[in-house]
Amino acid sequence: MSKLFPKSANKLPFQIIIYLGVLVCVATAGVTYYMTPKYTRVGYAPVQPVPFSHAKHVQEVGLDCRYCHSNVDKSAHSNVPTSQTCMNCHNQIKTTSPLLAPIRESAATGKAVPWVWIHKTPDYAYFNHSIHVNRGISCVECHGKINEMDVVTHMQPLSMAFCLECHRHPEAALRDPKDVFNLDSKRLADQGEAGVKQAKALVDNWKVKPPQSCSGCHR
Amino acid sequence: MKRIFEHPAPSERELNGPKYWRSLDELAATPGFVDQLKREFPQGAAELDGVDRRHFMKIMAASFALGGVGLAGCRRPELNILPFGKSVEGIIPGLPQYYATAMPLRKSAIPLLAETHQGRPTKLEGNPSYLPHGSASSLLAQASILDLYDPDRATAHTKGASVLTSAAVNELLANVGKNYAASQGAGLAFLADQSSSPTRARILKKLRRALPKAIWAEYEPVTDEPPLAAAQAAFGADVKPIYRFAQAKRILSLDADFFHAESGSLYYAREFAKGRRVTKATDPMNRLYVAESAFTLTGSMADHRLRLATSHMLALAAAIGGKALGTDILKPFTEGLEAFVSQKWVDECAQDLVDHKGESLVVAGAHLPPQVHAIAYAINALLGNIGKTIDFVAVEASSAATLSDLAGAVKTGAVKTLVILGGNPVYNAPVDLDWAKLQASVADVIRLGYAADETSALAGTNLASAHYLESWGDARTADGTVVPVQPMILPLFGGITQLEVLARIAGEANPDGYALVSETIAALAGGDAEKAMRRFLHDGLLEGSAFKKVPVSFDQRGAQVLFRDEPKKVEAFSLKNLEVRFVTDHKMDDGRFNNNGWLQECPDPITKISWDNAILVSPKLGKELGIAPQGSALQIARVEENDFSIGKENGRVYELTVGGRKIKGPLHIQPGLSNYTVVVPLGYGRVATGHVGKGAGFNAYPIRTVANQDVATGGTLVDTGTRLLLANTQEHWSMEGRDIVREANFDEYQKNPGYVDDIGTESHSPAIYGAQNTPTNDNKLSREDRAKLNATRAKDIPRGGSMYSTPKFDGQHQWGMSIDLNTCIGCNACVVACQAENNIPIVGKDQVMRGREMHWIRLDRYYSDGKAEGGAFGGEGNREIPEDPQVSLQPVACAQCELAPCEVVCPVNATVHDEEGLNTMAYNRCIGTRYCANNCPYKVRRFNFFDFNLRQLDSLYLGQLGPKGMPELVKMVKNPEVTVRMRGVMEKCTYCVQRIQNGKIQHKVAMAQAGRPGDVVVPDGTIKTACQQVCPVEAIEFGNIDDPTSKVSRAKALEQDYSLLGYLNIRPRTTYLGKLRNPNPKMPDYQALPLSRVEYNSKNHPPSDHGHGAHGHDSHAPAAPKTEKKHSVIDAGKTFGGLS
Amino acid sequence: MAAPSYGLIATFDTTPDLYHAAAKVRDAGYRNWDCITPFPVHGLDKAMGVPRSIVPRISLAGGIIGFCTGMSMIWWTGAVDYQLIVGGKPLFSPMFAFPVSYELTILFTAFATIGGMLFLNGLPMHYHAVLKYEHIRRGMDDQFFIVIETRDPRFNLANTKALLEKAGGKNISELEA
Amino acid sequence: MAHAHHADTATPAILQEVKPASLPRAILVANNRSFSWITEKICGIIEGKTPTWWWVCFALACFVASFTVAGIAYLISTGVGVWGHANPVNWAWDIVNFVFWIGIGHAGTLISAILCLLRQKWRTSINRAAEAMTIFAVVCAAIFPVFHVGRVWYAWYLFPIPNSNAIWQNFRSPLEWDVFAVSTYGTVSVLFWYVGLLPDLAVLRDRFYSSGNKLRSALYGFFALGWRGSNRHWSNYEMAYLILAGISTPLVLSVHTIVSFDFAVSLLPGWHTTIFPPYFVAGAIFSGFGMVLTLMLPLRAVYKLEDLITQYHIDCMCKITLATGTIVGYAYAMEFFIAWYGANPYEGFAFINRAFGHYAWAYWIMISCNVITPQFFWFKAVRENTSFVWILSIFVNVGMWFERFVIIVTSLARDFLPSSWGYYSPSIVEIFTFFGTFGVFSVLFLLFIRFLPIMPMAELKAVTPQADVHGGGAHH
Repeated sequence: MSKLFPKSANKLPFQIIIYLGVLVCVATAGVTYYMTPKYTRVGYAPVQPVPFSHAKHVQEVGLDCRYCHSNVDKSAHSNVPTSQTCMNCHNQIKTTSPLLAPIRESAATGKAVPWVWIHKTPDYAYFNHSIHVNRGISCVECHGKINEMDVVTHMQPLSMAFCLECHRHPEAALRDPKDVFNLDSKRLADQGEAGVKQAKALVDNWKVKPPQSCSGCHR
Repeated sequence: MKRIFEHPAPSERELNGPKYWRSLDELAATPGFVDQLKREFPQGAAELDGVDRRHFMKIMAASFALGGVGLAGCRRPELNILPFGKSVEGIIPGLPQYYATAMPLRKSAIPLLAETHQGRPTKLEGNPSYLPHGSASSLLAQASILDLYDPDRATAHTKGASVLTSAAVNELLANVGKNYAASQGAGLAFLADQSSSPTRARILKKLRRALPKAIWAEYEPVTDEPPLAAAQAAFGADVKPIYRFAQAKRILSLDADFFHAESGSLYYAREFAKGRRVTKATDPMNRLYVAESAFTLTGSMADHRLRLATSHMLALAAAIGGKALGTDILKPFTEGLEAFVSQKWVDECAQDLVDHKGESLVVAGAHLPPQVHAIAYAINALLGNIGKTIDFVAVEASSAATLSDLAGAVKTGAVKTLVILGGNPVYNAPVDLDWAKLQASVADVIRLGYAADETSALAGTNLASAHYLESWGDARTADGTVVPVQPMILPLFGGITQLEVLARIAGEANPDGYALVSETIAALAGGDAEKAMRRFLHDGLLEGSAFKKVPVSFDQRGAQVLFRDEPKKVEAFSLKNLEVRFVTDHKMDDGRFNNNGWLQECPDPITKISWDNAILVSPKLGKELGIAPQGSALQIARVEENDFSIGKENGRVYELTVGGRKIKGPLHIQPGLSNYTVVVPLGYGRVATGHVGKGAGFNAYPIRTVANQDVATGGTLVDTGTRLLLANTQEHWSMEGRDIVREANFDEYQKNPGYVDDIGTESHSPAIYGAQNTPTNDNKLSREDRAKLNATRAKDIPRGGSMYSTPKFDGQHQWGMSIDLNTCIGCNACVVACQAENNIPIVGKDQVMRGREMHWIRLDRYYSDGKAEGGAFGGEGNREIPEDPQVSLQPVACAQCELAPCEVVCPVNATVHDEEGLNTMAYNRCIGTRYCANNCPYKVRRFNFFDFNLRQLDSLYLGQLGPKGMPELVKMVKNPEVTVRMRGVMEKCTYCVQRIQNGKIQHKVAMAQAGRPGDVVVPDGTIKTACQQVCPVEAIEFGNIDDPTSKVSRAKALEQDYSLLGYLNIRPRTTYLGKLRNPNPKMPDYQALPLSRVEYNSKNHPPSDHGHGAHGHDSHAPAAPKTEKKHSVIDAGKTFGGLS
Repeated sequence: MAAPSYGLIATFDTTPDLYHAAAKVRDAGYRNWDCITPFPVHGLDKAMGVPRSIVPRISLAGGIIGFCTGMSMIWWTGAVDYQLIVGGKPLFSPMFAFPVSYELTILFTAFATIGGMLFLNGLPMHYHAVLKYEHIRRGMDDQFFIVIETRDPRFNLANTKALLEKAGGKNISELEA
Repeated sequence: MAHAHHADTATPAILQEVKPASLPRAILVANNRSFSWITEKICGIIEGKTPTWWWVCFALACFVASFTVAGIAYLISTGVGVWGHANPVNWAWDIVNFVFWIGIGHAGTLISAILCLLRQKWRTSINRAAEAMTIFAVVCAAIFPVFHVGRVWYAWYLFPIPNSNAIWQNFRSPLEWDVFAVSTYGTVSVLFWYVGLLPDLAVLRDRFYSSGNKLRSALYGFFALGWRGSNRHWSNYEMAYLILAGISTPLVLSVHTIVSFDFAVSLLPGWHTTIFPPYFVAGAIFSGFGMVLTLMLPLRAVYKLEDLITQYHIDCMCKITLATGTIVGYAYAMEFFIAWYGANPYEGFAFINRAFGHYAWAYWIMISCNVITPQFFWFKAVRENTSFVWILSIFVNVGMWFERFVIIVTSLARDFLPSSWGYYSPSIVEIFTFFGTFGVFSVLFLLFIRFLPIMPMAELKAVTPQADVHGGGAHH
C-alpha cells in the first residue's frame, strides 16, 4: 500500500479542505462586493459633452440648484436644464467659448445635448424627487457634495439597502427645510441636542413616515 | 475610486427622438396656434426617447438590471438624458398633462380627458365637466387610444401604387372642387359616415351651395337613434327622445339595449343606476321590464324578462299599448301574440305602468319600425311621462341621400368621382346593393380611411386619415352639447381629417382644422372668437349648446298614418323558419374596432367569447338541431351543450341561410334567447384588416339586405360537420348554489337589509371577528358606528382571541373598495380601462383558449334557473343549461385581503402587505413559483407564461428564435408609471398603486409648499382607480376606510355589504353590496326568491328540512359560538338528509 | 530497536479465535494495540476493553447548534432586520420557524456525527503502517489481525511475540513503521 | 441447540405444552457462504468485464435522459408557457413529478435507517442499492421544483444570502420549508450512503492494488480515506452509523410531511387537510418499496443474487407494501368521510369532483393501483411468484404518480369560484421532460451498479453465522 500513498498523502486531505474553504470565502466575498451597486455605481464619472462644473456655478456664480433643476420640487424627475436655460447667461458671457459650442448649437436647432445619465435607479424603482426635497431631504443625501464637484461623480450606491437605511431612520437624515438646497448645511441630527430635538419634532409634526414596504417604490 | 469613462457619442436616432415625432417647423404653415401647439408638441422629443428606453429597460429590467449575473463587475449600459432644446412652458417632465377632447361615434360623441406624458397620450378618461357622464367613459372610448398606435394603420397617402406628398394631396383635393365647379358638381358624389360635427355641417352647406348637383350620401351599417319618421308622425315635429331614467320607477324596454346599443347609452346607464341604487330600506327602486329576442346587458338587468322575437315587438307594443291606453284600435296588430305571451304578462305589465303615471317609461329599440316607436310615444304621452321621464329635443332632419340612392346613381353611371369619407361600405353595405362592384365601376374613387381595408382596396386614391387624438374637430354628444376634438399629438403618419378634406374640396380659404373649428365655435358662442375657443378647449364643451327641449303633444291622427297598411298576423317561427337578428357587437361595434387587440381579447359580457363572434341560438333550438348534452348527469362532469373539450369551447360550425344567401359560423348555445331567433353579432370576419383582426370571427353582412338590415326571417341552419375552437373565458355558467353573488328581492331587503349575512358559510360558522362580533350584531349598530368599527378593524386586525400579537396596519390611509352588484351592468369598461392603465398585455386567441388571459379585473357571469339539485357533496346541481335564466354579474379583481393567503405562501417575499393595507406585488422580486395563484381563492393573479410584452403573439413558442421586441409605436401607449412585466413573473391588481402613490406625493408636496406639512391624509375622492373612474354606473367606490366618513366607508357600512368567500377569514378589502331584484308579485313569471337563492337553499338546506331555506335560515342566525356549534352540527345532519 | 518498527502483527482465521486472543492481550495489560477485522465483530470491543464511543456527544452539540441557527436566523431576518407584514401573520412565531430549524438540526447533526467520527478515528489517513502489511487484503476480506505497537510501554519483542503465539496467532511478523 | 435443551429441562411440563414451536430463524445469506465468497461475489461484479447488456441499457438510458435535458432547455429559453399550465391550474406535472420522485426516494432511507434501528438484519442485502435509489430519486425530484419557476436564474432568491436589496425569504412559506427539507434530505442521504461505503471502498482499494490496477486502486483508495478495519475505528464507526440512521428516520418523515404541507397549509378545498402528513408519508413508503422491488428483482435475476436477496427479503417487502397500501386506502376513505361530515359545500364538492368529475379516470386508476393491487400480497403464492410481484410493483408506482396528480390537478381545476374553473392537459414538453427523468435515474443507477458494491459486504459478513464470536453457525 505504502507505494500507493506516500506518507505525505496524510496531509493532503486537510490541505484540500483548507484550500477549498479559502477559495469559497474569497469567491463569496468577491461576488458580494463586485455585484453590488456600491461597486458598479459609486465613482462613476463619465465625460460629459460639455465639461460643466457644478463647483464653479454654485460656489463662484452662486446659483441655486433650482435655477437649472427647476422642477426638482414639483416633479418626480429632476429635470436637466434646457440649452436655453444655459444661454440665459451664456449669451452674455463666454459667448464664443468653443466648449459651449454644443449648447449654442442645441439652443439654435433645438436638438438635445446628449448629457450622460449618471444617477439612475433601476426602471422598476420609482424615485420621486419632489416629495424628498419638499420634506427635508437634501440633494446631498443621495448625490453627495455636487456643489464641490468639477466632474459629477456617483457618490452613493443608491441600492435598495441604501434607500431603506434612510427610510428606517428618517430623523437621522432630515434637514431644516430651508437648508435642503444648501449642500454645505448639516443634518439636524448632527447639530447637537437641539438639532436632534428639532428632527424628532419634524418627524412628529410632519407625520414623516417613509414607506418600507414594496409599494413605496415598486409599481 | 474615481474612474473616467469615454462613451461613444449617442446615435442620430437617440438625438432626434422616435421617427414618429414631427418637428415644429412643419407646422409653420399653420400660424395662429403655434403657441397652442408649443404646449403640446415640444420640439426635440424631450425625454420621450428616454421614456421609451425606460420601457424597454423595464421589460429587460428583470433580466439584466437587477440580475447581478448580467452586471457582475461591469457597469450599467450607458444612457443619455436628452433635455428639451428650448424651454417649453407648461411641460414638466415626469408630470402628466390632461387635455379635453372627445371620441366621435356616429351621431354622438363621448367627451374625454386625455392623459399625456411629454406629449404622448397614454390614457383616456371621461371629462368630468360634462355632468351627464361624470368622469365615466365607455369600453370603446377606453380602447380607442390603442388604435392611435396601431402598427397596421395607414401610414401614407397613395394614388394607385405611388405615394402622395401632403402637398400633392392638397392639390388633388383642390382640383376635385375646381373640376366640378363648372358642372355644379354633377358627376361628383360623396359617401360619408354619420357625424355630429357642427363644423362638418357648416362646410357641407358651403360645399352644397358651391356644388348643388353633387350627391351627398351618408351610410351607417347600424342605427342607434330612433327613426325620425315616428316622431314626425306622432308629434309632427323633427324631435328625438331623451330618456330620464333616473325619474322612472317603472321601465318597459321593447328590444332596446339602452345600456349599449342605443345612442347616449352611457348617460342612460348612469341614470338607470340612480333609480336602481338603494342605500336604505325606504329608498325606492325602479322596476325594469324587458322584452327582447337577443340577450343583452339590459335584459340581464331586467326584473321581468320576456323572450320574444324582434318581429313580434310591434304586436307586444300594440297589446301593452292597447291595455295601457284602454283602446282597441291596436287589437288587429296583436293577433296571434297570445301564442308567445300570456295575457296576464301583458295586462300586469301595462297595469304597473299605468299605476305609475308620470314616473313610468316605455323605450323602443332604435332598430324597431316606426309603428313601435309611435306606440311607445303614445303610451309615454298618455301616461304623462313626457317632460318627466322623457324629453323631446329638436334635431335637424338629415338631408343626406341614402346608400341605396347613391347606388342607384352609380348604376346609371352618373357618378364620375366618388369621395368616400370614413366608413367601410365594401365590407358592411347591404349585400343586395352589390356595392363592391358598383364602387369598382366608378372611374375615380378617393377614399379617406384610417387603415387599409376592404373599401380602400377598391379605391384608386387612398388618403390616410388622422386618429381623433391627432385631429382638430368638434362633435355633439347625444344630448347635443358641442364638444371639442383636440389633438394630443401631431399626426404620426401625416394623416388628414374629414374636415380638411371637405374644406379643401370646398375651396376654403384656410382649410386647416383649427381654423375651421374656431370659426364654427365663434359662430355658435358669439363674442370674442379667440376667448370663446380658449374657453371651449379648456372646458371641453360649449356651455348651453345642447339641443333645445321642445314641448310636444301626441297627434293620434298623424300617428295613424304609420298604421295605414294591413296589419300582418304574428308569424310563428320554427326550425325551418328562423328569425335572424343582426346586433351591433359589444366590442367590434360595426367592425370599425376590428383591429383593436384590447377589444378583441375582452370577452363578450354575455357569451364570454373573445376573439370571435358566434351564431347564438337558444337551448331549445339547440336541442331541435340535435345538440344535446352527452355524458354524466352530474353537473361537475357534464358535457355542456357548448361542448367544452379540455376546457376549450368546441363550437360546431353551422351554415346560416337567409333568402338563398349563406354564411358559416360557430354555434353557441345562449340561454335567454327567444326560442327561434338566431342572433348574429356584426363586425367580425374582416378580410382586409390588420394582424389583430385577421381571422377573428365570421362576417354576417353577406346575408344582410337593404330590406332587413336589423332582422330577417326565413333563416335555416345546417350543420357543416366541422368544429371551431372558441376562446371562451368562462367554461362554467352555474354558481353551483354557492354564496358567491348574494341576491334578494326588494321586499325581502326592505324587511331585512342585512340579508347577505344569512347566506353563506359565515352565516353558520364561527364569526371571524370573534364570538361577539357576528355580522348580525354589527348590523345592530348605527351606520356611523359600523364605519368606525370597520376603520379600527382595518388597522388592528382583531384575531378573535388568538395568542399571537400580529403586526398592525399603521399607515396613514387604509385603502378599501366596495362594488355594488346591484348597479353593475357588466359592460366590461373596467376591464379595458385597467388594461390601459396598467400596461396589461394581450395574449392572443390561442393563449386565451389555454386560460392565460391577463386581465386583472374580470366580470363573472352566472346563470341560474333554480333547478340545482341539492344533497351532501353539493348534489347534482343544474342538469341542463337553462332556457330562461336569471343572470348574476360580478366584477372580480384582487381583493387585497388583510390576511392574504397568497402572501403566506410566497417563498421570497415578492408579495407582502404594505402598512396601508395594499397587497403589494414586487415584480422584480418574483421568481414565479405560481404558488400564490394556486392559493388565491378568487383566482385573480395572472402569470406571464411568455414574454407577452417582448414577443410577437404568433411566435411565442419559438422562444429565443422568434423575433424580439415591440415596435416603438406599440410601446408608446405604455403608462410610464407602471412597470412592464417580463415573462415568468406573477402580476395582479394593486388598486392602481401608481395612482395612490402619486396622489399621496402630490398632496404632500402641495401641503408642504402651502405650509401645512402635517396634513398628509389625502382628501376623499382625489385618488380614483382606473376601474372606478371609468364605471358608467359608479358601482365601484374606492378610498380610505380609515376615515369613517369617506364614501367607501359609508358604502361598506351598508347592511348589504358582504365579503366574497368571507368564511375563509381572509378579510378582503374589496367587499360587495348584495344584488337586488324587484319583481312584480302580480306577474305570471314572479319569483318569490331570486333563482340563485333558490339554488343556494336547495344545495345547502335541502327542502327536506325547514321549508324555505331563506326564511328558515333567518330564524337562527348565529348569536354566540355555543349555538353556532349546535347549528353547524344540525346543518351537517341536514346535508346528510339531503344525501339520503 | 534499531530498525524502525511499528509493531507486531498476528493473523487469526476465525472470529472466535480473534475474540479470545483479544481478551488475552487485553488481560496482559497492553494499551497501544488493535484488531483489524473485515467487519465489525460483535463483542470484540468488550474483549479489547474499548470504551463506549463519544461520537453521540459531538452529534448532540451539532444538533443544538443547528436548531439555534435556524430559529435565530428566522427571527432576525423576519422580526428584526426587515419587518414585513405577510398575510397578517406574526413577525416571528416558533411555529412557522420550526420546520426549517428542524431540518437544520438534522443537517448539522449529520455533519457533526461524520466529522466527529472521522476526527476520533484520525481519518483520513491514507498512509499507515498496517496498510503496508502484505496480507492486508485478506484483512479486508476474511482474515483477522491483532497489531501490538512498539510504542506500548509493555512492548517487548520476545514477550509480546510469545503472548501472541500463545493466543493462537499465526505467521506473526514485524511491521515496519 | 444446547441452549434449547437447557430451556426444556428448566421449564415445567405444563409450560412446554403451551410453548409455541420455535420458528426457524430466517436465513439472510443462504447456503452458508464463506466471507471470501461474499467478497468475490460482490467485487466480482465491479472487477469483471462490462457486460454488453450494461452498455445497451446505458446507451438507452442516456437517450431517454436527453429528453429531460432538451425539455428543460426549451423551458428556460422560452417560458413556462411551453407547459400545459394555465389559470387556475398553476401547478401540475411539475409538482406531481417532484412529489412522486421524493416519495420514491423515501423507501431507500427507510430501509437503511428505520430497519437498521429496528435491528432488521434482512435489510443488509438491499440497503446499499436502496440508498443509491434515494439519492438518484432526489436528484430527479429536485429538477422539477427548481426549473418549474418562471425565472430560474433568480432561484438563488430562495436562499438567505445577504445582498444589496436587503430583503430576506419568507419562512412562513411551505415552499421555503421545502428548500431546506429537500436539500437537507439530499445531503444527509449522500453522507449516510458514503459512510456505509467506506469499508467496502477499502476492500476494493486493496483488491485493485493487488490485481495491479493502480489507478482504480488510487481512486477507491482516495475515497476510502485510508480505512484499515481497525476495531477501534469500527466502534466509532458503528456508533456514527447508528446515529445517522437515527436522524435519517425523523428526517425522512419530516421531508414528506413538509412536502404535504405545500398542500395542507393552503386553503384550497382538497388540499387544506390535516390528514395529509401521515398519509403522504405512508404513501411515500408505499411507492418507495414499490420502486425497490421494481429495481432489485431484475438485478437479483441478472447477477444471480438469490442467495443474498432471499425469498424472505421479498416477502418482507411485499408485506410492507401491503400494509402501507392499506393505510393509503384508509386515508382515501377518510378524506371522503371528513369532507361529508364537515358539511362544507366547497370541501364536499372537491371530493365528489375527484371521484366523478372530469378527472374521474385518474381517480379510479389511482384507487385500483394503490388500494386494490397490493391486496394480492395477502397470498403467499403471489409473494413467491417473483415476476408477478414485479408487475404489481409497477402498478404501485403508476398508482402513486396518479395519486399526486389527482390531489394537485383536480383540486386546482375546480376550486371556489365556478367562473374560473378550467381543465388541465399536459403539453408534449412536460410529458417528455418527465419520462426523461427515468432516463436520468437509470443512467445514475447503472453507473452505480457498475462501479460501486451494490451490497454492503461488511454488513453482510457481520450477519453470517460464522461472524458470531461464540463459535460459528449455531442457530439460537
